[in-house]
Amino acid sequence: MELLVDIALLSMLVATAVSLILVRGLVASIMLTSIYGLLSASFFVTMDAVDVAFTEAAVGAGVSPLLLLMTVALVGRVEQQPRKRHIAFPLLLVTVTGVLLIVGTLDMPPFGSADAPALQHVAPRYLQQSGEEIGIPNVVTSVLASYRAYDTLGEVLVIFTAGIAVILVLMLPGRRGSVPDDAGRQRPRNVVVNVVSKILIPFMLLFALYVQFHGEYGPGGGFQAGVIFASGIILYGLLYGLPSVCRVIPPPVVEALAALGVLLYALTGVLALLDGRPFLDYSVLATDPVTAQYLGITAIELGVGVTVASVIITIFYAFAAHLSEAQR
Amino acid sequence: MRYTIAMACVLSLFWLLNSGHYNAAMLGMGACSVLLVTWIVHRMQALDHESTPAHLVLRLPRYLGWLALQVLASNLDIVRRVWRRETDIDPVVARLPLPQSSDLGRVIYANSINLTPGTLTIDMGEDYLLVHALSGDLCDALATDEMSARVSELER
Amino acid sequence: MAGGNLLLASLAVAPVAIAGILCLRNRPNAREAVSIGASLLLLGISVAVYRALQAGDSPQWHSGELLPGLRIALSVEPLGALFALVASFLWLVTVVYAVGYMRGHNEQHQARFYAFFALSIGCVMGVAFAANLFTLFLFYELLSLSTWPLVVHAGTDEARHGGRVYLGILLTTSILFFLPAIILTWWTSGTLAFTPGGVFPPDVSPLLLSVLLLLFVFGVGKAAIMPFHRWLPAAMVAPTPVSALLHAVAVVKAGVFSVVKIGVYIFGLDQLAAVDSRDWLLYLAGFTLLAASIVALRQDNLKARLAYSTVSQLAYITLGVLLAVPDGVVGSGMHIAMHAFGKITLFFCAGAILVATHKTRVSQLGGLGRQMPFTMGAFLVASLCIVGLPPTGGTWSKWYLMLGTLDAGAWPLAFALILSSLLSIVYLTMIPVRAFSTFEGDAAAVEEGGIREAPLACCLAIGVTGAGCIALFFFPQPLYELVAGVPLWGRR
Amino acid sequence: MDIASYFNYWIVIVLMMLGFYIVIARGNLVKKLIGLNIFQTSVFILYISAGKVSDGAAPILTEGVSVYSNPLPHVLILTAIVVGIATTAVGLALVARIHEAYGTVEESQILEQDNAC
Amino acid sequence: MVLHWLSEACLLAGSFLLLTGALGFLRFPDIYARIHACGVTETLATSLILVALLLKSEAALPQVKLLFILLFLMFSGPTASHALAKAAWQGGVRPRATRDAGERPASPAGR
Amino acid sequence: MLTLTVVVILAVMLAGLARAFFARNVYDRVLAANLFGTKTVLLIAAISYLFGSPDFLDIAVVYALINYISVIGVLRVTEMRVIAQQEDKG
Amino acid sequence: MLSHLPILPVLLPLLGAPICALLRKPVAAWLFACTVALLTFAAAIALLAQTWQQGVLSYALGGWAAPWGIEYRIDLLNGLVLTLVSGMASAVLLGGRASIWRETPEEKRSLFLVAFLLCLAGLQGIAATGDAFNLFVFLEISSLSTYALVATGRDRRALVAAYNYLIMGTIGATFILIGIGFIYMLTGTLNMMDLAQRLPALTESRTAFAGFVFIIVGVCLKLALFPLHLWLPGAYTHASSMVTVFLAATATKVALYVLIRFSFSVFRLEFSTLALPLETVFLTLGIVAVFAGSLVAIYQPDLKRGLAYSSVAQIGYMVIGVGVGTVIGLQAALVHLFNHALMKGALFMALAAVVYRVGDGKFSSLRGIGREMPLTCACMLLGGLSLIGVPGTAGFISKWYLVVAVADREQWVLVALILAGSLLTAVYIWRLVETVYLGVPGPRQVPDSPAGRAEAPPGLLAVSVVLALANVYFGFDTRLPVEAASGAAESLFAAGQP
Repeated sequence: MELLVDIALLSMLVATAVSLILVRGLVASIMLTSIYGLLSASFFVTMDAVDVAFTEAAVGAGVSPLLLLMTVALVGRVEQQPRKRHIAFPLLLVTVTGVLLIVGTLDMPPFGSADAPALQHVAPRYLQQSGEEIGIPNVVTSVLASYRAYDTLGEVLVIFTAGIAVILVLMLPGRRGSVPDDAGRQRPRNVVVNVVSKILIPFMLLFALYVQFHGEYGPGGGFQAGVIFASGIILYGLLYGLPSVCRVIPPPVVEALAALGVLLYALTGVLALLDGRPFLDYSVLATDPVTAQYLGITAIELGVGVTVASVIITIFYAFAAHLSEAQR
Repeated sequence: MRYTIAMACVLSLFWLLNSGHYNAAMLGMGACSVLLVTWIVHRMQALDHESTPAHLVLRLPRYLGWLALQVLASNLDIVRRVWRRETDIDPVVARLPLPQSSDLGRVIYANSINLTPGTLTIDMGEDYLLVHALSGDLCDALATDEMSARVSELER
Repeated sequence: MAGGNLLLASLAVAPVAIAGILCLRNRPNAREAVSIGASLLLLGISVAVYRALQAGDSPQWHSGELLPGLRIALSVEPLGALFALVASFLWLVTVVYAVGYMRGHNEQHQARFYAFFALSIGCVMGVAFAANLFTLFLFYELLSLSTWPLVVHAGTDEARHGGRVYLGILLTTSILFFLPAIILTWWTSGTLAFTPGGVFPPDVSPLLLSVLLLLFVFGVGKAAIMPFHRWLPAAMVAPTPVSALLHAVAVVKAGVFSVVKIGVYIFGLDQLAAVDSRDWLLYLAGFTLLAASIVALRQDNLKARLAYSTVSQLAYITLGVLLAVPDGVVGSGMHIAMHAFGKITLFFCAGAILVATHKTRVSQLGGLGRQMPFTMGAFLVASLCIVGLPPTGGTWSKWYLMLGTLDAGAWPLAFALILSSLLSIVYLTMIPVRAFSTFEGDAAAVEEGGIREAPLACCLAIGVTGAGCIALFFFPQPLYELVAGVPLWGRR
Repeated sequence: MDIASYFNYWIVIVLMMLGFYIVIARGNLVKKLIGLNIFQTSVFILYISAGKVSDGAAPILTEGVSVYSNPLPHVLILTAIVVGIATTAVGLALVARIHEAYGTVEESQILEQDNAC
Repeated sequence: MVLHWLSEACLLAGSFLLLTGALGFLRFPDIYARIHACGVTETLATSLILVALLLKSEAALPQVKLLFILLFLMFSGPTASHALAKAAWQGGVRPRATRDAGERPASPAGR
Repeated sequence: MLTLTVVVILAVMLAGLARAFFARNVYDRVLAANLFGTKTVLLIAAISYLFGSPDFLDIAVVYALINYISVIGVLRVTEMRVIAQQEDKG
Repeated sequence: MLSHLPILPVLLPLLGAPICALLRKPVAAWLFACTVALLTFAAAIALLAQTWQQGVLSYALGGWAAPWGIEYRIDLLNGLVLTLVSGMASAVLLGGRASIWRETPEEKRSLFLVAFLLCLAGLQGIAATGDAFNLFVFLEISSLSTYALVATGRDRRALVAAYNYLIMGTIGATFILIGIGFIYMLTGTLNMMDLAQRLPALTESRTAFAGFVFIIVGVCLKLALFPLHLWLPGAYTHASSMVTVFLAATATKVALYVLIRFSFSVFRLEFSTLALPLETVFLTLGIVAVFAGSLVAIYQPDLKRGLAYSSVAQIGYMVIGVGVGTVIGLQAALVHLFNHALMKGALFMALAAVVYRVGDGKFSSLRGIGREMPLTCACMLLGGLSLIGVPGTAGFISKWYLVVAVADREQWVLVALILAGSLLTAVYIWRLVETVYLGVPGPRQVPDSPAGRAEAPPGLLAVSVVLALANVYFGFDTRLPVEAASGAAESLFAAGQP
């Protein structure tokens, strides 16, 4: 059964990708991308990668199509028919890459084998000892936030960088002049959607926080929480307009929060330095090692969540401001 | 204030039901989360009778029960239409009056129409609903105003 | 160590002078005073070094390692001392001349001119005192670069083009041939130090040595062996003092000096004699000296004619070394000095003519002897020196070169030398002769009035170098002693 | 060699090739980014496939379960997903500005405009 | 036991409805009609399947979560349909209606 | 029976995909994506029971939320600038 | 604090960036960024000194031992790269204020500095880490910030350049990711040392081969090795001046470091050469890069673009050094890595000063600028001479080692080609020199540039002079780069022996 689901999902992924090549409309492409995201997330679920599925759902099917759409709204949605495009070279390049990839798979451990080297060396320790060492059931979170916490710090920094980069490129409302105020324009009021969303948004936000704090026990964690939280805010922004959402959470505050999230993470690590232990060693936080791990993980996950949410909101602000400016 | 408390309560309930971990730390974080969300929602100026329709709680189940039956019935109808050899549809677009005064009532009405397969609100004006129905009789059924009346009653 | 400091001081003079010149760039008198002072100082240092060498002392200095086994090292050996003496003495003379010339000619950017002039001489000192090939290469390259601004001094398109050819050929040869040759040498022998008797171990493959010799001789583009001689005429776009000092003394002599040093201290005469490619190079040098003479014959532009003459004379020197016999080396060493005095005088004269009459072509010079008797007299003396006729110093160097060819048994080359000298009589000596004798067509030029010599400073310089040519005929002994020590140096 | 045991990987490879093709063959800047997205997502699928263990459970420690899938690829891919969205966001911001500056997001037209001046 | 069979029945019915919806989705002629077809699956089929799952699970927590999913979908599904229809309408897509708003007065309100 | 359900869901997804590809206008595609989203929610819920790990339901919740947000987002954005229709007709 | 030295060169900018983002006033942000960069530099120097004395330093992040946690492993090679990168960053920040202020609008300045610090943190992270995946993460940090920095250029083409860089860079990074995935699947570990121990057993594995190829191709994309260099000229040309200085001096260097690290440390050399005819590939591509880059550089009407192509060529030299596959070859590559940073730093810095005055870097605008800005142009000249490889400059030292390395393998044709390559360099540098010193100045567009002698602002000028003098200094006192490089090269080879 697993295999069947597997094959079905993979085939659909291929079909989606092929359609993406054939389709010319950008909105159509974006819809297909979002479908691709959903499909791959489902695939991740069947592969037991729940945390990844969680993230891919939020990102691949949520945020990234949204960003794409906002861009397309700016730039027009028709992809032009290429006049004379040489496809021979790309085809060659792709073929070479493909052949190399296939060569690469030839000596790979067979799919699903339990005695693959990857499962023999480093991973077993995570599975067997993280329970004692870290004390939380979700091994992915243990690895993410403790064994390889430094990678995750890098990840937070990546997303922070993206935020800074987007602001640098597009500028935020409030940085370039004042917040665009489109109160004067009559926007079509969409009663049904607005009212329903108003009811749903608090639950989304709270659910995001739930995901934030239950990452140790089940799928989820700071990153997923941040994305969902930001999505809730973005929904509000989409429905009520940029000025309203900027009133709720002013752009400078989001920007500062993004930095503070990173700092929260990094300073949690620096605490260990002060005690002479290696960076990101949580054992300074409490006398009992397991409690210390728990505290440390909670703290850094919070940092991740804050940064991710703020950066995504920031990016939304930047795009939305650009969009409303372009419309004028 | 009333709405704020109501919202906080609902959110707390949501947290407690979802969480499954009831130690002090978790509950503390839950409390913080609820407060934070409530505060943000407050800033959104979204705390009103629309977002926390506590006043409907008593009358709602009855309406929902009725609605469920409607949904079931119209579902069967659609199923029949779909599986016919020639898809048996005869779409119409119609304007229905919108007697409800509050936004909430209108929304409930509109969404009830949407929930019921075969009918779909396309647009909502000040005093009318633009409805698309798969066939004239479905539209006529709506036009009998039973649903509208029930929603208005709910609203009262 | 005191000697070492002396060597360092010889390098330091130039930067100090440059700093002074640049600081005083808006005050011509002070600026030129600094130039002259610096050249006096440098001459003093050279003499001091020479005295030290005479006294049996060998001053040395070296830096830390730049590359494994490679340092910047300075030392003195007879040839270097000779070269340093000649160069620093002629610098002094040239600076004096330049003062007159540049003022007389109203040249622009004089401060820049003097600064780079000083820099070039600094580099020449570095070349002269280099104790290893690496140091030599360093200063050799710097010399190319620091003379470029002098060559393109005029800033015209023509000057730029000349500059490009100049630098293009010099850089190409040095990077493509000289540098790999150095690296190869270092790679095979493990050292680059100038060692009496050569550095190569006896078991080096002959092919490698052949290739190396080719690379070295062609790589030292400044020695102007054909086909890499084009830069020399191209560089004649420079102001005359530049041509005089650099293309009679500093640059070209740095080239042949390098060839001599490489022949004597890298290969060693014995090993050099055994290298297969030497024969080819000998004949190439022979060809160059003949061909350049013939080309010179056909040049109407005075400076171009002098330039080709230089090409020809440089080939003499290269040839002398390649003969790989002591007499040849002595001839080469002496010719470095003799040719320097002779050629610089010729250039001075050409410059003087330019300043005084704005004439640049040989065909215009008929009858000029009346107008500029002193200049043309000096011209005659100097051309005799180049040709190698008494009573000038050139006689001796040509004599030893002839001896060398005979010693090496290279009859055809001896013949070539003689033929070339005869040719040079035609293309050089005929100029003053024509200037003094009055032909029909030239009479008009003469009418215009009496003696109109170049500025005093120019004449002074011409007088000094012209006198030098003659003096070297009568007192060649110190020079000979110095040069004769070259093949034997270090074996004591 | 068991074909079926590699089927998964080969499909993933096809996906990667398709994504890669879109990136390099398409001239629309937005479409390129979409292709990039597909390409990256396919790599994620490769990693996750490699971490799967037959009959394994999701790596959340549970009583009575002993076989888990490999958690490490999951961790890595979580990070990689973040990197992907970050890149997409920056890329889209650039596209927006490019449109502002050039009035088009077609590579060929941009090239024309650049060459014109 | 009863619960089990009940849940199986729900699943069967739900699956059937899903198929129906998909078929309608494919066969119906225009966007509005297709939204109706989706509506089928959205509401009843989803509810049926989720209820079936709810019946299958023993623990309380999953049940709560299923309930929440159901609730969310009940809220969001119709709203999304509506929003879509409205967007299509505003975008100028007109249904292939045989009777065009004839029953009720006034012309179809555009914008 | 659960298996059957999963198969059906997959089939429906395939239908959605086909529609998304062959659609003649943007809204059809949005509809397809929406359909896809809700089906994914069901699929994950079903799978989590099929594979016996009901913990995954959180993911389904997220899907339900995200799907709604993105559909609304899509519509708002398409609305924001009633983008020209050429793509549909062409 | 001494025991934490390995982490500090990364941690400082990493912490500094978010703090800098909180500072709203550009001047405050600049002061802060300078402080951070200088501290980083100091830490890197201290670290280098420590590795010199103690050999390899290992630092277990989070307290988790190596294969399970992430490890920082600093040897001479890392130390050298860390010092170089942080040193250049300090120089750019300290001296570049005027240029940044001129070329960046007021409201973007502090963000620019944040992005700069992030880029620094990313590059330092790449250079310090001992974990393959961690390398990928920091690679992305540096790349993303670089895209943004490039996009801040004033010209609209900067946007396109940044976009192209983004696409190519991401493809490269994704390739690296694929490669890391393959080798992870084979070995089960991500730690470089651990990988190095496990990979020799897998020489036969086609998966390891594919992983290796993917990593190398990905890194070469980042490295802009011909023919994967297409992003580089645009990015360097249109980015704002200080970004160009920093990128040219550091980014490709770090990529080269990664190349060396992977092909010598992670995959041992035997593996690398067995898997691919690396020697042939690198030598061929390197020499082609040298010629293609130089030839194109000669014909550029814009100096900045010309120098960008020159970077492509110089990367070719470094890759040749790597491709020779001997200790001395590697040493040559590393020495050139260090020296090239100095040369290009000096050249681009001086160019930035000129651009500050005349508005752009076109040759037509540079005519005769040597008289107006003698010091700046002298710096440019020194940098150029060093680039040519004139003796007495740092460039000569690297050329020397390179030729010796190639001569050691008795590949004489290659020797000739390498030297001919420097001639091409001489051509475009001399074009610059002629333009600057002999050209007749045309009318200037920049309104506030005073006529006559007008040197660049003191900061820019000072840094240019320092960098130019460094070119001369390291042409004579070669101990630092040469000894560090030889130590690093030897240890890389020693590690390669079974």
